[in-house]
Amino acid sequence: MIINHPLLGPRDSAEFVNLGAAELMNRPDPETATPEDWHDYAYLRDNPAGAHRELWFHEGGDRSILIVTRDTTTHEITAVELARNRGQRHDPGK
Amino acid sequence: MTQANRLSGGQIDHNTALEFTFDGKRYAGHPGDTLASALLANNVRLMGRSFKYHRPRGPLTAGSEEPNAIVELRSGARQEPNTRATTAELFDGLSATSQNRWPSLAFDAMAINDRFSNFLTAGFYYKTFMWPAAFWEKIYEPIIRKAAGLGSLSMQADPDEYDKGFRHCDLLIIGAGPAGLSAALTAGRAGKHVILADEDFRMGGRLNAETFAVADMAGADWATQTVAELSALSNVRLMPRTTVIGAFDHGICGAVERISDHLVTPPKGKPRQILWRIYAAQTLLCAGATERSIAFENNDRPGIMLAASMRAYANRWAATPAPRVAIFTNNDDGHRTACDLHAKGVKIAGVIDIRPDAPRSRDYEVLQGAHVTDTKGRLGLTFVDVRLADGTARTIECGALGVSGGWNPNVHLTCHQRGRPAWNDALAAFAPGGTLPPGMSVAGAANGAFSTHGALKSGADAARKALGLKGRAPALPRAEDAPVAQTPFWYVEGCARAWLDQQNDVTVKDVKLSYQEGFRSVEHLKRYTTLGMATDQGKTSNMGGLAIMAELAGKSIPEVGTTIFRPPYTPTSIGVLAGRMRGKEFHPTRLTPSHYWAEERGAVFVEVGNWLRAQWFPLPGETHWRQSVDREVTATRASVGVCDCTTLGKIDVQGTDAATFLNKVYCNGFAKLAVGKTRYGLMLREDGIAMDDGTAARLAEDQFVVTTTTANAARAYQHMEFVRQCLMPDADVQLISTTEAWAQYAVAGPNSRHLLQKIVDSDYDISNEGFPFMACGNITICSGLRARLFRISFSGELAFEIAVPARYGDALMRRLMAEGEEFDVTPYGTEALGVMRIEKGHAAGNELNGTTTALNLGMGRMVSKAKDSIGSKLSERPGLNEADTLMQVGLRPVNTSDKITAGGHLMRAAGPVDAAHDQGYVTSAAFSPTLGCMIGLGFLKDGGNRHGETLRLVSPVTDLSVAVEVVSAHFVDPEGARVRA
Amino acid sequence: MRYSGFKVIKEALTGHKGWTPAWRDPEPQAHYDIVIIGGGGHGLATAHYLASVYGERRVAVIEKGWIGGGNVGRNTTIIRSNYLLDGNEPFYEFSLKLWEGLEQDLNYNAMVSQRGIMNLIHSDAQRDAFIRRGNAMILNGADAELLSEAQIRQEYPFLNFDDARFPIKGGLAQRRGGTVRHDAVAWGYARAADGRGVDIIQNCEVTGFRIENGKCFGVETSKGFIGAGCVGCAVAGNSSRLMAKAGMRLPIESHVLQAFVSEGLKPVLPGVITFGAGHFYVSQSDKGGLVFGGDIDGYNSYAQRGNLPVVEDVCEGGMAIMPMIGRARLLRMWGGIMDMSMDGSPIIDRTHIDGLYFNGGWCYGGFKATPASGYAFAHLLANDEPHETATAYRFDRFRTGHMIDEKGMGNQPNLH
Amino acid sequence: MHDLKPITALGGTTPRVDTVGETTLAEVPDLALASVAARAGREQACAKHLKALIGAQAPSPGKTWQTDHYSAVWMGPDQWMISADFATHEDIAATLKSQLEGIASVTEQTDAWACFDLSGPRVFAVLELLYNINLLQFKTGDATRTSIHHLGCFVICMKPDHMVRILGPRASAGSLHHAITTAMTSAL
Repeated sequence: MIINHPLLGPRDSAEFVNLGAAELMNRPDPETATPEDWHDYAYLRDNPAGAHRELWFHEGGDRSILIVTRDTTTHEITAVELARNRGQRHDPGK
Repeated sequence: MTQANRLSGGQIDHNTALEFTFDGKRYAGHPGDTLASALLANNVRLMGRSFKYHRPRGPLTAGSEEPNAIVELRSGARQEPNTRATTAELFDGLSATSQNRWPSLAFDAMAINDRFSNFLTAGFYYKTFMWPAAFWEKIYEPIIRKAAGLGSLSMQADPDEYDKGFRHCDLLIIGAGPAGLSAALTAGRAGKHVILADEDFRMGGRLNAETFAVADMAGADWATQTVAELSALSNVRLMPRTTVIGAFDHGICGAVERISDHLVTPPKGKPRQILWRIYAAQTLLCAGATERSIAFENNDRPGIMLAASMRAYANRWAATPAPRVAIFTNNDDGHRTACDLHAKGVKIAGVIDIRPDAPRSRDYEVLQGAHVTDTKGRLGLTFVDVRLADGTARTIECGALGVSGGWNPNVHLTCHQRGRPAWNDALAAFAPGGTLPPGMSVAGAANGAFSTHGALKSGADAARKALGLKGRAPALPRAEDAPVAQTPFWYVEGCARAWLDQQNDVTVKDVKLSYQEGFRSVEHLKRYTTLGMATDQGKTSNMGGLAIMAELAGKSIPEVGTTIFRPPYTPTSIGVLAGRMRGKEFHPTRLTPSHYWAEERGAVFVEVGNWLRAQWFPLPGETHWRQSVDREVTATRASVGVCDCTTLGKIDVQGTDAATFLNKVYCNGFAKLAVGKTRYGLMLREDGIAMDDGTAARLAEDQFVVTTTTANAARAYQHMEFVRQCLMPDADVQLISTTEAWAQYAVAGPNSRHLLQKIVDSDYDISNEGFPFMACGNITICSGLRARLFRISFSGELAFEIAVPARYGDALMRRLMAEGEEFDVTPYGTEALGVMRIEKGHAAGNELNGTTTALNLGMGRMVSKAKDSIGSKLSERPGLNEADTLMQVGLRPVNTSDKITAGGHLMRAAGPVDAAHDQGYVTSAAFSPTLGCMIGLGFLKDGGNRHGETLRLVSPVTDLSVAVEVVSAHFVDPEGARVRA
Repeated sequence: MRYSGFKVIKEALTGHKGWTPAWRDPEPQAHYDIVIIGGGGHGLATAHYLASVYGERRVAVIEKGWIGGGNVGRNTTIIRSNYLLDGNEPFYEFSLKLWEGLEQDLNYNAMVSQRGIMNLIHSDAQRDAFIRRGNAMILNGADAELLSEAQIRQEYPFLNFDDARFPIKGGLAQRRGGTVRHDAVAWGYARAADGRGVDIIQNCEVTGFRIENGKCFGVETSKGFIGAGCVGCAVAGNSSRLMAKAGMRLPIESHVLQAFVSEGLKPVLPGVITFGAGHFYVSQSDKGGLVFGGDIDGYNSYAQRGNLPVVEDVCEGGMAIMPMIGRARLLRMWGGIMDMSMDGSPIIDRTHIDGLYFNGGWCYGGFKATPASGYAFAHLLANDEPHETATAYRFDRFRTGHMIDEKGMGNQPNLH
Repeated sequence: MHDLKPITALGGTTPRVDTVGETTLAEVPDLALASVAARAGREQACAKHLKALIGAQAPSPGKTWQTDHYSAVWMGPDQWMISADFATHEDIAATLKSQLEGIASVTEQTDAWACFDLSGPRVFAVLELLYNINLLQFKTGDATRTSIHHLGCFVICMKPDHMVRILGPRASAGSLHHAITTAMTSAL
């Protein structure tokens, strides 16, 4: 597969490591989350047959983590963005 | 050495003779021949045996779809089973052997199966061989296995080398027949980057096999001229002998180029084959079409072949399978074969055409409305039985029969992304469907454009369309444009033992039985009868089977469906798919900075991930590894030892939020760690399980050097990047690996400070007061070399780790050895390191096994409740905190001479020994020279409260059962006085 | 009809006129006691054991395509019970015992061939782990044998001993492991279940569940509503898609696993071999093809096909450990959809909806589990209680922290 | 001045040179390297300081540039690898650190890498056997980070088809060297 890196252009997916569903970016708020929230976050997945947002780590390249929207039935990629532009906005001081 | 069936002309060099052997017998051929064409020219029709019935077989085709004429090519370690004689390019000295026969090709004892074929019908083996139960594996299966299979492996390592590479282009054209050449000209002249790949060693496709004129010259000459023009274009890359094996996602094709298969051996340093990953913006499939057969009784004898293949042998290779041939056809194409062979002087015994209105010929007899009903000839065709239009029978004497049932477009690559071909009524065949792989288009016969003009035009048009070329289409060379007229005709009425899949011996009768037993979907038919599962992947057989199933079900062929084709297009050597990644080069090797020095010292090395580490350093006279390891441990604990620990992952963590970041990734706290101090850190996965451990040294307010274990370095770094980029994107923290930048050595033992004081520059105080336990800092050594010093200990001794830029690592090790002579300094390897860490009770990879928690490791209280860290919440789940949860303990044998085995299970001293009564297991074990017996670390249920208890350690798989005592995991210096000395 | 050698001979002599379809092709009835969704190995095995062991008579298996068209028809045919953890090993050993009696039970020769499985060891840490595993197997009543490098050399002289990047240091063998003719498993179970009255309904796709007040009353299908006392789902890679129709999110991701077969070769491999330092395992079929595979591709997919990097990775492993296969040719490759669970172990459990039961999360190891999975699921459907060997395969184990994580990879399905 | 003798990444006291036909692979040990990563919120300041310090605009993604004393390669978002002659700039990290205090995180990378220069006619014929980049568009000033035989490397185009610089992990210098020389023999 070829992932169109927002900064580097088309790169072979072999340079990347798949880190799983982009849902993993939505880590529960440790202040308010219930055990059920943590369970759902860590263990339940939408696993759609169709558009799937997932994380690809450019380990063999610039080490960016990308959010790739890819159809799991055709493997067609429709969107790629940098994760850190979309990551969780936690107050790092907390 | 006479080539009795050699004709004149063709694209072979009649003036040069190549010698080769088949089954030990010597023959001659010419450059340009394939093994099959040369054998046919030498009047050899029998080239193989079928899989199940061991029926004698000759070539059915002249190409890569060949199911019958497959041989073992070459000998010794280069023996290459199942090689198609029809594509093997002849070279001087080629040797080939027939396969799947015993004792010889002409007399094969296993042909007895053919006599019992009525018992060996489709799926018979599912219904029998069940009694008595034990007999299947002991009696029946060994016999079946022995009989099965085709060619043999040499059982030796493949001596040849393979390469892999990458190429990019605007347009990849697959197939260099008229459509492909026309497309390449169009795109090449437009200046586009074109790759033209063809599986044949001679480009031109069917133009080489036909007598049609193109642009008023012989088609083959036009092809030669066109190839010459293309090769002069710098933007066009011609890749003959290159099979595109698969069309993968996003326009990536796999292609195998045969570099040296037409040579006796590859030139030194050159590969046998190369796997190219071709990245094409557009792909144009011009793979042509495959002729299809007609099923009739005994249609598999040597000499019976597809009519267009017979024509290719005559026109391109100047060979005929026999001096006297007949044709069986349902379309005009069969007549072309008769014409061309007749023109070459081959006697045409008759053209049997099922059509009552078949065209007549002045040159030979045409039997209109006639059918072949049976054939004769044990090892080669002798007679053909024909039922004439009026129902009377006639026997025709001939040595070969060309069969033409029409053509199937080669749609294979269009299916590789699970697209399905669509039935085309006009062609009476499957043609590329609507769901092509993105970026792929199809032209020429592969798309149903069967005439030469049609192929030339569709190739040019498709190239223009794919590349978005504007302007007027250039004129095409003049060529024949015969209309397509294919009437479906699959089998001759009344036949039973009529072969559909020739290699796997699937007959019309088998398909009928499959239907009768309810195996009616295409997938069931294929799996039950093995139709289409042979090495031709059904190229010559699927359509016939489908047609018969459709007829039985009273459905149309497209209603029954089609099996889709999977990669590879033709069978592909496993060697080329691996490339250079084999032997010692399977994975890259990482060498430590002291590697060359250790080699000089005679160290024994061990693979740790991709690293090679010194395992121990044997001294003269030491005959057993234990002697070396015990000595290294003892000497280190007595004075000082040095170990290369560069392999630990080192990550530079900087930024104003560096401490906050570490607070998140480690379960214990780092915010308050003082500059100049180091702290042990335990990293959890989000699910609360320990992932990795190491140390973080605070070199500045905003800089830490974090170490990871050798094994987990990549994953820990990846995890930290995930936290940084996905969970804390606003934090000011930067990460970079420095693992290889620094040579890092552990200097351990009571004299370690004394040794280091000899090299550390005097500006730096490394006394216990000036540089206490867990201190760290930047220093200089040996008069000014920048270095880092950490006072950390894995061995339990007074110890330091010292790091210098990697290029000085070799010199530093030599300096430490020289300066350490007065202390009898000892280099130690990973074994001694392991012994000392077990003696000290430090967890390592065997304990951090991906299922253990901080609590299991005895570090439950380290998981800070005062802050949020990765894994802290899910580590609170009840299943991970049960009262009798596994806790790390030390183990020593009650009888000190007894052995302790890692992987042994712990049972109560008395009571049953089984899984239900399992108390835990041993993770690590070693002989402790310090204690004089074996010791172990393990996980024991409620282990924290069971010190002093005697247990039984059992390891049935190594035949061990001993009594062990549960003790503290800290065998040596439990108070930690030494590390603080 | 009973199959036997005698019957084969009789039919051969009388023109094969007496063979009848291996299973019927019935139209669905309005209501069944138990409806099983999924005509793969697990679904068909469930039906067989429901009928033969639990005496259930009104059972249907509904399949959206043709039976046996999913993973049971596209795997590498290996059976074994060499598991480490308590939650798994008794179950897989039960499965292996069922395999050992399968042919007699089904009157169908699925060619269960216990030619052994050998896991190669390449490091001391790996040896420690395999000793622990071998002991767990023996303590659970299975067989295991630790082999030295010398023993491996003797049994497998063609492996790469002398030019290896990761030298072979031994192996853990399970002699009772082996291979089975995979398609025949589906057909054998189907024929046996059909013989006991189970309706196997092909080309019937489930479009929804009828759920009222927290209870499932049946399924909507392309052939209309089919009522059911209870519904069991066994659809492997399609689990998430199907259960979403009941409003459930699962601890499962669907991934592609590729498998490969070479051209037919004369016998060279005695049993199954797994390379412990690369992604490669291989056996040889009765037809002579080398059947091999490796790692999953690593990304979510329902496409039933993979890509070149993993093909290459697998072949690199093959050449590293067995360099004689360089000149053998890969004939065919294919991909299946793996229901990768969050700890690498399966789920056989009730759902929160009354009357709706789930069987899935088999990762790439479902084939060997087929008999026990069917048996345990049948037990659950018939008794509403888990089978004694499958008590750990609960949905709530992730909530309570009782994961069964053989590889120790955590909640990242593509690493299991 | 300390007296510890360095060795090259391939373990020699002098850099190794291999020649196949007219193409040469030369080990380059005299390179000082440091990574510069902008602190959060200081990206523009970092780029500005870098420009002042080194005399050119910080390269954009996939690019490299060279001035008289320094060259820079884009490594990742707001991160660059700066290199200079080892003999005169062994202290490159310290120098950069002192001048980018609070603006960027600087890390010494000198000995994290092994460097090779591959030069001669038809260099791209060698490269296409080693790593995956569209060589049709690989121009002077392009720098790509990718894998060569499972090793993460930088490949820098000095002159298309004639000269490239390859930086790979130092500990695997031997494996990388073997891969390149094998490809040279195969392709040339």
